[in-house]
Amino acid sequence: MDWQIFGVWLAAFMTLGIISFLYKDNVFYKAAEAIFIGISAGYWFIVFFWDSMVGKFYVQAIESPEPEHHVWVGLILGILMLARLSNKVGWIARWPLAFVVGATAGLYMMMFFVSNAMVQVQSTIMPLWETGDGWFTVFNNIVIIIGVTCGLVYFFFSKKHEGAFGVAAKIGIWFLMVTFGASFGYTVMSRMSLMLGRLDFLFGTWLEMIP
Amino acid sequence: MKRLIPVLITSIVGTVLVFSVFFPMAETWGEDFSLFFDIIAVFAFFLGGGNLVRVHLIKVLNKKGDWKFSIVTLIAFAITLTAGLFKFGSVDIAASVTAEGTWMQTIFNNIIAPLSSTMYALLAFFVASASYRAFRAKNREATILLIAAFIILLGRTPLGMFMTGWIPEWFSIAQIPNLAVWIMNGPNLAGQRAILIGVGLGVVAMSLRLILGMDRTYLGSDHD
Amino acid sequence: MTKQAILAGVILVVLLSAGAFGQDRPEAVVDSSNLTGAILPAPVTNIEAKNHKYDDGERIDLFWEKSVDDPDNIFGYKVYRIDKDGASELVRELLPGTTEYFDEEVENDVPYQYIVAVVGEAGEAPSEMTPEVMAAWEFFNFSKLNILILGFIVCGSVLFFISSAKSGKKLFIRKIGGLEALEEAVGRATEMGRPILFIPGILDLDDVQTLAAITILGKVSRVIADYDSKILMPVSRSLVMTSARETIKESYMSAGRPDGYNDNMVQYITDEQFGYVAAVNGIMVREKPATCLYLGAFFAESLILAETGNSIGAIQIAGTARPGQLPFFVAACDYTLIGEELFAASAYLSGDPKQLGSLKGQDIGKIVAMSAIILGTLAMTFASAWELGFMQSLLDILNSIFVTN
Amino acid sequence: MTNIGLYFSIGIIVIGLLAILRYSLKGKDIDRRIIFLFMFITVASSLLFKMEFPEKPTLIVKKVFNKIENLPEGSRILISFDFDPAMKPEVMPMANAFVRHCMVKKHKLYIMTLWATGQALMLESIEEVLKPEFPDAVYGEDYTSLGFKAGGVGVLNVIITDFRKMYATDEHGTPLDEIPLFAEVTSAKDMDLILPIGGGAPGPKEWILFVGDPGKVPIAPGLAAVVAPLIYPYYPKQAIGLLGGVKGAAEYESELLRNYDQFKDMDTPALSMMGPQTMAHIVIIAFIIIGNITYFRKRRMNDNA
Repeated sequence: MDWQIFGVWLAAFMTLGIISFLYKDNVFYKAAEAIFIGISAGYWFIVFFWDSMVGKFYVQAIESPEPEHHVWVGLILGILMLARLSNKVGWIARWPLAFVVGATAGLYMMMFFVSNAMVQVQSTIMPLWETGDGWFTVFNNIVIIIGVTCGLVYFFFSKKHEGAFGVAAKIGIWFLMVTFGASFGYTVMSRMSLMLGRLDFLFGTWLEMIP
Repeated sequence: MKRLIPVLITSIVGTVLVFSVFFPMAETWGEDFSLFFDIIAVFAFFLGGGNLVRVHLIKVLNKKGDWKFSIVTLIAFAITLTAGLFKFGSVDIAASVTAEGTWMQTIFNNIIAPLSSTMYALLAFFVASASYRAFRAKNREATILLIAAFIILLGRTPLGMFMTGWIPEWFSIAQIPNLAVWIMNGPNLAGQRAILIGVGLGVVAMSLRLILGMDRTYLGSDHD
Repeated sequence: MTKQAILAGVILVVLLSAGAFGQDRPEAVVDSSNLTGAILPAPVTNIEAKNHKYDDGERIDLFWEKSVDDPDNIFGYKVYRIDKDGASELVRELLPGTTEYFDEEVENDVPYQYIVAVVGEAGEAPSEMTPEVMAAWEFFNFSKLNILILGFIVCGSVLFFISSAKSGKKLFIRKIGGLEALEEAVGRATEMGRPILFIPGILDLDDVQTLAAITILGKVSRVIADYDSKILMPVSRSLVMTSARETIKESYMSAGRPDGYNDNMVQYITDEQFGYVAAVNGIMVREKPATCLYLGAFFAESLILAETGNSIGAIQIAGTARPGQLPFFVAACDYTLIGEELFAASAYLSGDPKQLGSLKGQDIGKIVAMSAIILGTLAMTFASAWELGFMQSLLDILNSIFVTN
Repeated sequence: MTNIGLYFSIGIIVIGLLAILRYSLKGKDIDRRIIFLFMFITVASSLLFKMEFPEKPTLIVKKVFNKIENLPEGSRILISFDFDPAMKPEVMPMANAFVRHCMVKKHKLYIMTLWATGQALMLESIEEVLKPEFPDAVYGEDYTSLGFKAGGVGVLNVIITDFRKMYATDEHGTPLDEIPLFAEVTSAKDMDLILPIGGGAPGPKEWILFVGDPGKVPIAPGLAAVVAPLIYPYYPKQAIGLLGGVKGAAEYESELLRNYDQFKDMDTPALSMMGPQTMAHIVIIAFIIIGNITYFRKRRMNDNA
């Protein structure tokens, strides 16, 4: 038997198994799901293992002519993770957890502050009107300024949304709604092309119905 | 004690990394953390993968529910692990585990890839059912959501031009496809920015609470 | 695979050829042998070598003004580095039109000099040799001073309101719909005797949204423990599994029901995004949870999960900071925590005045952002429309505060 | 044959939607599986029976078309293929449409790429579109190709002042001085229009910043959909118009079909990709309308009750 053809049939059955979930949960879906979980869990572990343990740890800390000793810290923290396997010393596994949480919080605190807050504020500062601009550009600039400020007002936690402040918050939520509606509508097309890809595989590659 | 040390670790590591961006000699510490993290994650998988095997073994042993499918999962897991650890099909042992011709690559191309792209493609159906249900003019907010989505959807089809093509050139912004472009670049941009700025500030406050140890349920309790 | 191979090949070829050029004639610092009788191109002017500021002493920046013969009569530029023993080395050949080069192959605190030669048909026309320059090591990155100051303002106001809350000052915090509904949703699941599904996103513990999800889990699992209902938490990362177990266990302990907890509440599925989604979908239609919570980092799966959850009639509360996925949650879920609200949720749910104080601190950050935007826009408009000097200086100040690079 | 299938499936979809509409007038929600079925039939039938719709171009695309249309015969136009096979389905249709349009208007075409992976795609366009469809076009006199040159922005920085500094020869090794098309061309500033096609770096953005702006050359980029929103801000000052994603390409193809009879048999990959997507959009729009009808009927019935 030709393995190429076997591969196509296998892929076709997997595809149909997943699609059948749209009707209801069934044996084919369960089978596809079971295979998917088993294989992908193994796959990613293998990839991470070779990549991190061999590609990064072994190469940098042991094989390299100028070994990087600090990589061992990672290994030690990793081994501490395994303490969870025992009930007695399980609490030691909290150390690597605490390390990860602290590092993530510390690292991303400044990163988000700069790339989200500061960069966005800076790029919103723009002239409302410049020589040569049409009325529409001016209008658009005003819309953006109002949208950003009112959007921020909506997120205020410590002030009641009432009076003028309430109106601004209301406008803010409207802007958010436009954002959500527009992004939803915009992505529909790319979602369709995904399905086209699968149908193209089923009708074209598998059933050979498309010339 | 069991709790104090982890809280201290979080605070110290967090504080150090917050300030690391300001000191040239410490600028690469963030990358070091990613490296450590990758190694920790591999060890953590022994717990995760172990949990996976345990859960399905128990199902099989107790013949509970869909236990037959658990056998499938276990076998699939075992085969992939073996094929990957011993690099089945690999010509050169030093080559990548997913290199051309390996079992891992075949598994990926013929099983994982079609399965995940089909799962992804289900979105086409869910986008339709969600639009049917969610885009209803229930109140003012929902109506705005509906109108924005509707204009963008129309703008992406010939229908939009068909309906508003008669609008004269000097006011062509009111033609639906052009209006759709504007919504994406005007109000949509403003909304996105407001969200991003908020997120930036939210992360700062949350990180501070974690580093100060105000929020520490994730570290478990003193009791055991 | 092939793409990467091609890319790797291209990089290899480029590197090899660069290497080959580099070793061409290392001694040819001043190669002005005028064989063809053609005239040497004009040398570059105003050459300047500077220590790159605020790094770990790893880089020297070189600037010059291009030759007047550029680009008509030259082939390009060659950069030579001369070390303290007088030995020169060709470090790079550059295309015509280039006016700068950043040398990153230097050692810390060693003096170097540079020559940039213009290469023409008749040979090379060297520039003057630059004065000695060293790649110096700096302790503090002053170009980020503004970030530090702004950071201090925001963090400072968070800390200020935390401490003022500690002293017993009453704070108003507005209601957040999705969080108000949380307890009711848990109660409903208990009444119906069905489980509560908690999905902490698909990223690992090194993502802030996952951290937010785990902190919220701390509060939610406490309510669940109090109500004695059942939680289902399939996760796609092993580290998240471990930390979620610690969190839930702690909640059951502090609710006084340590026996109510078991490890099977949290289950690792697979790291593969859609494999995980396939499994969660299966769990949803088989276990029929009454309440689904999706809090954390979500990608394309947001709508797949939310629509499946909807089809089983669950109450759904979602929250993410990813603007791309918010629309789907807003459309398909009952309540959605938008961006900042996700990070505020755990403080809000804790009801602890100190933590609530931190939310008020965040608001100060928003005031700063809003005033900067409004002031900056006005300043820029006036500055460009009427050329008002003081507006321009105000703008410069704002720019220097918010500059990031 | 295919037409029968097409009409048949459109008939089923329309009748089905009307039936659902009638049902929804009673104020009842339909099962979501019916929506799934409709989506499946719609997309599958428009894929199987090659459904295509004429597109009326948006202003931003029309401006590009008009520019090429109104340039005097023999104008110099440069097309840069700055993309890889992953982006190909989205942007290759644009490249081919541009090539056709330029050739039919008898403009002089200069083809190049900044991406190593773009070389093969550039050749594909020449071999499969330009040569077979315009057999009279002479290499060197009507079109020429510079091939790939590494250096990205560096290349752009040089050709803005002199092509010959960067390219001693064309792709086939002929010195530029022996190519009639380059007889009066020194730099990119001598181009009448530049059409960079791509979605990464170096790509359209770099062309705008390093060639279009300093050289005052009109630029009209063709872009992958994901990057289009990032380039929109350059319109209309720095880019005279642009094509975004499959939709932009389809609008352009459709404009070619409308204006030139000779193209009526050309393959239109963007239009045929748009067919199923357009149908899907229309069905979704129909369901949104039906959903709202159901909602208002239900509310009225509740008010009456």
